Amino acid sequence: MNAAVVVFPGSNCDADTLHVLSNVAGMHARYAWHADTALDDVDLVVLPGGFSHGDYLRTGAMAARAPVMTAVRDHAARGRPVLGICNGFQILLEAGLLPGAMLLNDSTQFRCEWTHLRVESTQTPCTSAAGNGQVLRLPIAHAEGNFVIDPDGLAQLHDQDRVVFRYVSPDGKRSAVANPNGAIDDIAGICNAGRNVVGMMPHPERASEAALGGEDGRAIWDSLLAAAGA
Amino acid sequence: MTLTPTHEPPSDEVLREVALTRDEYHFAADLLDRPPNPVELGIIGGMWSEHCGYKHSRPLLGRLPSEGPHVLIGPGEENAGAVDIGHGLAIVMKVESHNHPSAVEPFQGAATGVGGILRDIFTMGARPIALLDSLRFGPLDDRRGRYLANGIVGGIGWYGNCMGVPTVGGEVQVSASYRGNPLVNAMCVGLIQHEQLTSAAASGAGNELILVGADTGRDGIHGATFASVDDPEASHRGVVQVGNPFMEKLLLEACLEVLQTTDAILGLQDLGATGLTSSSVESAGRGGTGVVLNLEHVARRAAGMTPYEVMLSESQERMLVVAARGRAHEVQRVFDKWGLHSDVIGEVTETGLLDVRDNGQSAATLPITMLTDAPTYTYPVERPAYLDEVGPLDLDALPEPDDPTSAFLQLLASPNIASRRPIYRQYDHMVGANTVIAPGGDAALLRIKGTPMAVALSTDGNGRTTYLDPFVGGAAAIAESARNVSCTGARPLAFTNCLNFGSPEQSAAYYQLSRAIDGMAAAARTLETPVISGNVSLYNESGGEAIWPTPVVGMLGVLDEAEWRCGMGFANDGDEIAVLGAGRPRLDGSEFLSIAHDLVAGQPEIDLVDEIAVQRLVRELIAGRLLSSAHDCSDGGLAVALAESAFAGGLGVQASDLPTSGRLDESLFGESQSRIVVSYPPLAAAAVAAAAATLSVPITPIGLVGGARLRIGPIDVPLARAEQAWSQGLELALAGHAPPG
Amino acid sequence: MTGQHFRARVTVQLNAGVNDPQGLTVRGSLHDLGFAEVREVRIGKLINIELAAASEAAAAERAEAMCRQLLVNPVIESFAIEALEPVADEVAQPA
Amino acid sequence: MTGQHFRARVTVQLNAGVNDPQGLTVRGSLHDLGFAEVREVRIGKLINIELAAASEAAAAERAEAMCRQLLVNPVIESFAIEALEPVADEVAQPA
Ligand SMILES: Nc1ncnc2c1ncn2[C@@H]1O[C@H](COP(=O)(O)OP(=O)(O)O)[C@@H](O)[C@H]1O
Ligand SMILES: [Mg+2]
Repeated sequence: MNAAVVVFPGSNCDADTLHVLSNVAGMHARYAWHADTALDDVDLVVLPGGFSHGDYLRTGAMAARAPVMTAVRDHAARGRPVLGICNGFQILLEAGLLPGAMLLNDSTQFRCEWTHLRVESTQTPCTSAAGNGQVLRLPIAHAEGNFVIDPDGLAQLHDQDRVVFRYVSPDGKRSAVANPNGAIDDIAGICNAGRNVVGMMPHPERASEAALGGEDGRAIWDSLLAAAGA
Repeated sequence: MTLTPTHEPPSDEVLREVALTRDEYHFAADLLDRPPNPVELGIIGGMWSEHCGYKHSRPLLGRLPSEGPHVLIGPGEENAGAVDIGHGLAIVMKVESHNHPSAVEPFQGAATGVGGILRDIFTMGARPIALLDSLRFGPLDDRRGRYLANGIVGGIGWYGNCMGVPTVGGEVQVSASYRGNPLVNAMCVGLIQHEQLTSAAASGAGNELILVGADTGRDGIHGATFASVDDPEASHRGVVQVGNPFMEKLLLEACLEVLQTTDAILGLQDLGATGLTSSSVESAGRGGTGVVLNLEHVARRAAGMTPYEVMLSESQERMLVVAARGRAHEVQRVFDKWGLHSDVIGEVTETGLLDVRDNGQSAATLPITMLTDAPTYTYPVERPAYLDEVGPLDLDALPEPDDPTSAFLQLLASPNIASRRPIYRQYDHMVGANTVIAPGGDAALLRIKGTPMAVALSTDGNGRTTYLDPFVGGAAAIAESARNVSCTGARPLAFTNCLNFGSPEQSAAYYQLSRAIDGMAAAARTLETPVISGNVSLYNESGGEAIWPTPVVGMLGVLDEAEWRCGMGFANDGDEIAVLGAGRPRLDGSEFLSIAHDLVAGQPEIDLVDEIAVQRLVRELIAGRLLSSAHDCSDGGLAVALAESAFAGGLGVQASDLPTSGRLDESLFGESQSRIVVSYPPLAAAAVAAAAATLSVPITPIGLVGGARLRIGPIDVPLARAEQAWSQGLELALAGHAPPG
Repeated sequence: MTGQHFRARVTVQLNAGVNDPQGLTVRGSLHDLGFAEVREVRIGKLINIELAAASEAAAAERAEAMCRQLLVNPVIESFAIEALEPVADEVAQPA
Repeated sequence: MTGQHFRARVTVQLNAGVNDPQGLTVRGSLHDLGFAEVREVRIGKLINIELAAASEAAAAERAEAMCRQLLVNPVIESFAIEALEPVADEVAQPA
């Protein structure tokens, strides 16, 4: 499977993501520059974490208007998978490829810590090989992961089974303390109506090797590989 | 050449502004054989400030051992030191202070401190892989103390997080001594292949000087001199620096990309204190050359800036690049790709002069050597009288705690012992995908991708200990940082340091500085860990009183097989727990004495022979895969060390029959250097004991891992209750709430 | 550069009903400081833009386009161009 | 609760000469998006505070005290209380 990791000025999880896609998931991964306009050669596009333009103005706002996003849109329109992680998720929101917006964490602080997520939908290329309701232990690292969406939008996410991940406690139950940022409805990840564009705040690339404290992130890569094989 | 001679000697006020004494002014005029003009005066003042010229500390720093088989670049040679870690790789590291700016604008002051130390690392061509921050705050029950602490932590997190460099360690101590003068020491660690190490020397006449990054504004003019006078707020005139980590990230990537894709860069130097002045002077000094600067080519952020302001501006996120003659455009092409503005602003010459011109007019002409060799000062080292007052500790006058469990809970919740998580969870400590042991452990451990190795990093330094005995404090800073590194299994290799002291012109502070360096030197020799870089911050005073003398040591260790690593958390029910080391716990200078009795007194001790033995033992045990956990026993003594291992592992402790000789509070909460708490499966007990015997290290079995309670001598409390006190102590203090219980 | 320069003052506010974590935190801090009378705090942005344009109307149109294309996220925010005034053309700014 | 409620509108701006990385970055993005006519962007804060006070003068005094004690660091910022108006006392806010 061929993958591209998009590098915006200020991306900082690009190398980690490329490392995991290549060396852990065994994909053929390359970088794509934010000024690039062609992504035709790849099956998967990943928008990695970071501070794409210093997170000035609004996180992801300026990156969402970069030239490469036209190619990302085309890629998505063809039904191919796009995964936005952390800042990548924020960019997808700003680009309108996913609904909703991000606010500052309710703590008003950056948070880097392990969280637990429940897989709420396996009907996406990023979760197809996971179990429904499976609990994944993945870290977050963000200041703006407080997802908001208007009531109609939220209802639509529910009705269409588009909430992909929710923050839960280690035993898989929802609770206020398990939600690290105040996101509405404990939402940690969603997908588009076509189900091929997925955004998530936690970092699966940081939890794909035992030496770094966990391997639950592999569920995402395994799913992407399985979906591509299918 | 039209130098306007200033026949009138400058007023006291002008001299104060440039932080020169009248004697220094005359000395400079004699060297020049003419009076310096105002621009030159500013340049001389900057270069001769403590911050750039080390005029009080240079003669003392030479006592630190700086040679060793692994040292590639030692102190004073480049922007940071470098150590060989094998596999053709080197670690580049340095620590630097940003104390005074952080007292004025905590968020931006701390943020720009991180920005500065990052540039010191990537000027070497190395990719930064880790940051550490060593912090000292005034009391948190004071509103301003909290404002400074929260602002500083926020600023450090913001800059490092945005850069994508993980902040993997550091320390925080709170004491009244730092009220009004917090300490912010930031350390950066970079990784590079030997052959890619880049110099900051400006060599080869005709080579071009490129200034890249942010436009130059009136930021932080006199930052260097302002760090060298006693009253930072009153003397601060320039505009406070505001950092731009996003631009720094672009600079980092662009500089590394040029270095990797062309050989057109001959030297790379960041602009730190005194900006263009020190960066051009130091580069020329290293190259044994001169430089011409044409200031009209310097891009400005503000209109109407004078040559004086352009030369001394401390605008952040700027670098000076020496490009091979005629090849500047190759370098600038990469900067353009990253959206960075750059200009050719001058060239290297053979004159040995700093030749500053503005639109063709000469603005300053000064010999480089005069600027790099600041006059130095030495003073008699006289033992201050206060030491005789604080030294003796009359234990008989102190009642033992009636209720050891509540004394213990109070200690766990105190800001100097409580969990640091409220701070480090604001730092991205995982980005880079190398963090094997995250903040919270004894030392951070980072794997080195492509090798089986890992590096361990720790910063340590105890102001209270150093105040009570500067020599012991200096030695303990080295010993403890090395011990933390050893507790992961890694072998300490070399250190960097930042010396935070009061005014060297005060005899007590000068004594502290001199003796602390002696202590550091003694420990570094014994442990065979040379110094490779460092920084000095003097004139740290608060309310007219010097801060506690605070040497901060950043230690690097190497673990050949990352898989051998040992953590601090208890791992298995039923493991045996023992204390390694000869150190006898004493209340002298302990956290307990300060919390329970509000006393800063006593005579701390260290035995370097014991120290080296206990560290060697723990590393051998770890390499032999015998241990389940290892944890340095430090602030709060044995009871706290046991609790920390218990929290980290989520397992209780049964050490009801603690061996005691003498006072109970001493054996529970007494502190001593050179002790390590370890746990191991019962099957390993004989091997552990045998190894200890071989190295003549005393080993004291004290109990077992297990259960859901902490039972330590008379202390008996549910693990969860103790953990709550510990995990909320600092969080509540930072939020302005009283500790629980 | 042809034409005049204008200074546009744009305010951006979170829409009513959108949670403002920073405002809530500031309110909490104000209460801690003894400002018990504070009922609500909401924090927005003030964006001052200096731009060249042929006329005031043209400047207003461009400033509005900037808001729509970049400065404002209509999902959570709304904006107002509060003032637009010509500026004397002093020393040129660096590019 | 005695007295009336007021809404104070406070603007906080970086002092002249203080670097504004956010403004510079936004200017760069506007240029990239084709708004070449933008000469300068500076970004500040807009803080809306609703508070109880006996009179308008008292409210202004308190708002100013909040700025001095918490909302503004005079080393890099300055503030203005731009408007202060009574508000109809609707539904009480949660404490
Ligand atoms: N306490 C110290 N121990 C060892 N070396 C030091 C110490 N303080 C400064 N140095 C060395 O002196 C040199 C000059 O330091 P410094 O002026 O801080 O560098 P910079 O020019 O980057 O600010 C550096 O190489 C530094 O490593
Ligand atoms: Mg330097």
